[in-house]
Amino acid sequence: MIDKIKTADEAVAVIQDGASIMVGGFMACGTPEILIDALVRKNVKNLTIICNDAGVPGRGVGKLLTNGQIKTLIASHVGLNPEVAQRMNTDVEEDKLECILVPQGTLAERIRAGGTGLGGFLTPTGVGTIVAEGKQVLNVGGRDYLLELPLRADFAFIRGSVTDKFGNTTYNGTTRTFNPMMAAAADHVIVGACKIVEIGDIDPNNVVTSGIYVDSIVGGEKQWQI
Amino acid sequence: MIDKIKTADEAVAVIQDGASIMVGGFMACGTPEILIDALVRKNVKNLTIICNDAGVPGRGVGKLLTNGQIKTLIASHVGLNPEVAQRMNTDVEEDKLECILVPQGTLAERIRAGGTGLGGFLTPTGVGTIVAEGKQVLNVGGRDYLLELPLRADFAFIRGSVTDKFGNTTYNGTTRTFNPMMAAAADHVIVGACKIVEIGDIDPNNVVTSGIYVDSIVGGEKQWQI
Amino acid sequence: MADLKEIIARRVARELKDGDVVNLGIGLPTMVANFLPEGVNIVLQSENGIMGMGPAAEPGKEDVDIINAGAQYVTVNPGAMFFDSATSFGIIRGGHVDATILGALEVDQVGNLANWIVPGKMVPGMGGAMDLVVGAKKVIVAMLHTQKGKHKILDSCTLPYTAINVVDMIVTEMGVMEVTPEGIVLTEINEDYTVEQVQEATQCKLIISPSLKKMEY
Amino acid sequence: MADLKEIIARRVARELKDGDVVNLGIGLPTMVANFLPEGVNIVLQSENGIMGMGPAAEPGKEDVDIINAGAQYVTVNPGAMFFDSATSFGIIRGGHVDATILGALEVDQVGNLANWIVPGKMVPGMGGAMDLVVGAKKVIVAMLHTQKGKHKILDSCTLPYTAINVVDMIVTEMGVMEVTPEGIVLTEINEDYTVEQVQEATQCKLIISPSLKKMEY
Repeated sequence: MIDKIKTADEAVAVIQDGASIMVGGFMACGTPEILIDALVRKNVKNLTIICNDAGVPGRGVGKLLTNGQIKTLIASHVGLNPEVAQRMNTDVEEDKLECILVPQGTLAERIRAGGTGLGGFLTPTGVGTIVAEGKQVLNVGGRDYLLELPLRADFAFIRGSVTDKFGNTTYNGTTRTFNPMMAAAADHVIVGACKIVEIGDIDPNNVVTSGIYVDSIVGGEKQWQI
Repeated sequence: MIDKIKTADEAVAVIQDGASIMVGGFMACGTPEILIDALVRKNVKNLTIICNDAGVPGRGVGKLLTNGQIKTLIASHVGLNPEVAQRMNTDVEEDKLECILVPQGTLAERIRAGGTGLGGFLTPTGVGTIVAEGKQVLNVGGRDYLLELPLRADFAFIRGSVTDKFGNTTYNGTTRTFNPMMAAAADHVIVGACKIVEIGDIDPNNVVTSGIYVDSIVGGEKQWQI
Repeated sequence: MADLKEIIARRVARELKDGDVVNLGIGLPTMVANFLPEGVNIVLQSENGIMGMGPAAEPGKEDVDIINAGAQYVTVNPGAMFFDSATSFGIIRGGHVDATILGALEVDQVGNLANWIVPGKMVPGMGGAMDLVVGAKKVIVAMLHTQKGKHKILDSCTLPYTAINVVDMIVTEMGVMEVTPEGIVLTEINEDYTVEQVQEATQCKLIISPSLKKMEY
Repeated sequence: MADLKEIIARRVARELKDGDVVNLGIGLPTMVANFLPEGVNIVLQSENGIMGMGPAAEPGKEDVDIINAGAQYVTVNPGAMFFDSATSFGIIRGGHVDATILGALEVDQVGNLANWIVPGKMVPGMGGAMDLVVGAKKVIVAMLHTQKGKHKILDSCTLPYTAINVVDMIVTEMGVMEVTPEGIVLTEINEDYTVEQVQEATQCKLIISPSLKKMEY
């Protein structure tokens, strides 16, 4: 069997400047810090980050922002990280952050569509708002819907609470968030796992993310210390 | 708290002639026989049944077919129940079965769309085939997709392996199939459960179907005897 | 100020029925859970992935893997369920949330809602609000009637919409209003105010319900 | 006849790589799992909700909650996962299945496939076939070259399509063919047959690969 276990630095070695990366988690709860830290060390630039939010300074994708690695951020909410506003309003062109806001449910569903081979979906969310700008509106059964398109990325950073050596993964509590959809929607998937177990140790009824999606597994992810 | 526990006959008492019912399972594995049996006793007619298949004579929705209760069957595969052909070709107009075939992945996704408030989705499945007849074709990113519409029903029959008294449900093995999507896509949801447990007995990480969808819970569902 | 907000939260709480699935916005709406009538138990949904959310975690007893949509450490009740964000918004968009309670910058007489872009401030993002107000069965706006004397209940919203034609009910410290096809109907009034005062604090013309009641809270 | 089918299954098995996620159709394709080369372990997907399906269950040891898409009692391997049908077809449609192997009534030179409506017979339904052939990275048709002397590899399918432009490879008892933009290329031939015999058994004009090899199985 293919050995997927790597160190964090080995796992992120494949990531180059300009890559697009999906990062799981919600306000960094469910974000694999061990992979973010390795990406900060590697210091690749001009990244497109797809994440629910901008994390927090010093936590989650917030670290990438502080380190000036993000060119474009696709997120649903960035208000809890004050660095976003600074980066968006900077006069230094090369430090400037582009921020694309997507309704949270639409973001989750676009990523799901990207991973499941759908060409798009019709959602009532955003109809009549600036979110509808430039989008096709279709009327089904007398109701207007926006056609929203799938979203994929080169890489996904997934945080597993328990991951077996094949990559089968479970998530504890609210760490699940965007992780399961992102694991299916990226060309190369890296799991930062709190606990790595043997194949067969997770009940097949309880696996949330199949190991078939997973390219690398990095152990040693820690729970956040308050 | 609202008491959802009922007998099978009490639970199906709300179902009238002409109702549409989603029935979980795949070749009857994952179909709640206890609810099917009660529906046979109630003997309501002209039902629209939405199910992956036609079950087997004497098992699953096959029992409803034998009892002449189904007017329209929406399914992906009916070849393993020879009664379907007989019913479709009968000269007795009132016994005649209408059978609408939907690709299995499209059927699952249409039910998911019905339960999640999507107005439809774009799938590559069926493009260029008779499945595409009468459907809108949209080109996204240079590829053709069919616009498929959501599917809902008046009732859903769900088979739970373990269900708590709120209705939170887990499924064992391949009994899961269409059950989770159907539980969200019907106005009134009845669970036939193999085992009923107290609220709090199922790990919140492992619940598959939320009790918020569930109107009635019927205990006593048995495993199939070979 | 705290008293006015509590009045609003208390009145909104009376709107909820036993067993309702409810999503509470950050701030004032969160207070609603503290004032539920006797015998009314609701199921709180948190859009980051909880059904059956409980109270905030006690300091020192936090489970760092369990937060609410406001990034606070919370507990879960027996019978809770955790799920991913696509499932969460499937529940929301699919009409399985009975009520969503949230604040507003502006509401207008056809039920348009503006609550995500504050003029002159950085745009924080809509988060889950656009999905919530489109998907929930009942949308209740809970807010102070005016903002520093400035109208918030308008003929037409001036700020970018969160969603159009979605607000069902507005609860303020002055009263309870329902959005109907004919316009906004004042159905209950706080006895501390007169109908004239409520109208004066409202830009659009209020329809006064023939059965106008005292606002109980 | 069994021998011919085994030849086909054996050759198809050599097409699979270690770690491949594979969906096997009912009948001949199911036999492929028995002939995997040394060191090649594949992950079998069953569209009714299994990743990591194992062999058929031994009589008397069936778990009645675990069947495959052909309604047979099966086992699962360590590291397996069960999922619902929407997830299952998300995996399939999303391109996460490396190969799907299935039979055909007709295949034509642009890779159109017909395998779900038999003339004069009751239409059993497409089941998961339409999704599988559209979604899988590689579609391998495994079948006898002709049906009672009747051509099955055609200029154009005469039966209703399962899907258009999807077949990548055809393996029969006579040889291995790849569907290319130029047409169907015979890349390997079973030494029991001549090129002329293969062409005769094929309605469309075959392109004979300049590097035509002996079919190993």
